[in-house]
Amino acid sequence: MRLNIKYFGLIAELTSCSEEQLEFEGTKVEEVIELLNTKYPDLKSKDFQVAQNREIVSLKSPVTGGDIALLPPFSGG
Amino acid sequence: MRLNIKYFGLIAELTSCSEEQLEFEGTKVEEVIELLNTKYPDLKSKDFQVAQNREIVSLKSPVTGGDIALLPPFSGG
Amino acid sequence: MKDKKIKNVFKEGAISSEFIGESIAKHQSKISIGAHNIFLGQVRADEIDGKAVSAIEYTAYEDMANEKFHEIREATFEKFNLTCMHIYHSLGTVKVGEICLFVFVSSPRRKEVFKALEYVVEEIKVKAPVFGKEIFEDQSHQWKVNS
Amino acid sequence: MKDKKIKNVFKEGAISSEFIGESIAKHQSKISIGAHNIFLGQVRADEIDGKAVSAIEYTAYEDMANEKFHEIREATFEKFNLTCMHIYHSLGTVKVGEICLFVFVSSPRRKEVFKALEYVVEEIKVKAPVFGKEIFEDQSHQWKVNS
Repeated sequence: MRLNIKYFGLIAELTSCSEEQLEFEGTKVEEVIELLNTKYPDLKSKDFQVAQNREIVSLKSPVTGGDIALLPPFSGG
Repeated sequence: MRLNIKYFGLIAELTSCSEEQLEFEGTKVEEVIELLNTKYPDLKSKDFQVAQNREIVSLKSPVTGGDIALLPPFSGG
Repeated sequence: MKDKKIKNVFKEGAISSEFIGESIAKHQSKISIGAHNIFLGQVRADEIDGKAVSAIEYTAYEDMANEKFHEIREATFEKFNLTCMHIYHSLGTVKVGEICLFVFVSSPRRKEVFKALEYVVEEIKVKAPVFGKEIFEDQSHQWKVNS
Repeated sequence: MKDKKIKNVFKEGAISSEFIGESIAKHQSKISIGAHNIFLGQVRADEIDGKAVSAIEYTAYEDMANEKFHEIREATFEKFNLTCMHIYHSLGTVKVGEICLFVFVSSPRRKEVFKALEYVVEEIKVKAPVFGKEIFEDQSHQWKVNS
């Protein structure tokens, strides 16, 4: 399936990209992250949460398609 | 000694007066209140605190002269 | 910043939203501040025995009240890490919907302002000799009691 | 008043004191309100390794953040007896001394506003995907971490 990957804050800085499309064959969120770790090796050392279609999900969650966002620690306000 | 008696809020309404001078011979705050109760019989049924020179005092406190204020329940803010 | 001088907290009539906005603007030069917390008391159209309050007329034992406001201010600076604090209370007539109390605290950190603001407002309610007369639409009145 | 529509909480740049004053003024027609409580986040000139912060540049996952703000709003109306609530957050550059977060809650009673405001602000810090980049005087930067 085709995923839309979004990057924010210091993660977007690291990927030099705010959004990209990815063809994905697996089933779980952690597999998406593994793919991205291969593409962006510096990602491994970073602390982030993953949101799927604007809800925080765990790495074990199934990928349902749509938007996957990598969110570094929030610092609003 | 000469006391300056101040009335506020619903107490001032009851006495129809905001401030008056009183010649006082006794020693304790409760004696001042007794005098005022005689002058304003409706005072007995009212809830108030007494301040002497801008500090809340108990009825048993000694009268030191200056300002005695009768303060109904506070309702600022 | 502590201030040993006893300030006059009272303002004649309602406290305007422009005055509050200007107070906020004045703090933009205080660059160690990270959080402000503002409490505003507004006159409510309470209905009592079928009659609605149309205004509150405030009187105070002004000298004593200003001393008490000063003591509250000093105690609050002792207890909490604040950069500054401002208190304004109306005297005279304040109509329904208008603001009668404005308390403004600022600190480098947000946790401090929440605790400090509630402390200040509760202390004012208990310790400041201020008296509100609730005026009804028909010009009758009753003396307000804080809850 | 509950509002089911998802609002846009974000404003480009700093939140002005005039805007805050006008928001307060708009509430004078809501005559069941007795207490307002306002939180303002202001950009602080923190010093880190000898360099002072001169501005914060905010970005956000806007769609998700607006949904989270909406959920926080709904949960707050469930928990507390509020008449209304407004939240505004800056995007883009906000300079030191300027305001980046404005949270405004109103209720008939003061006890409610204190609890509600602190709840909303803490929820925003934890749940809203907003990212602050601290810009130093020499144009270097670091990513802000909430404490």
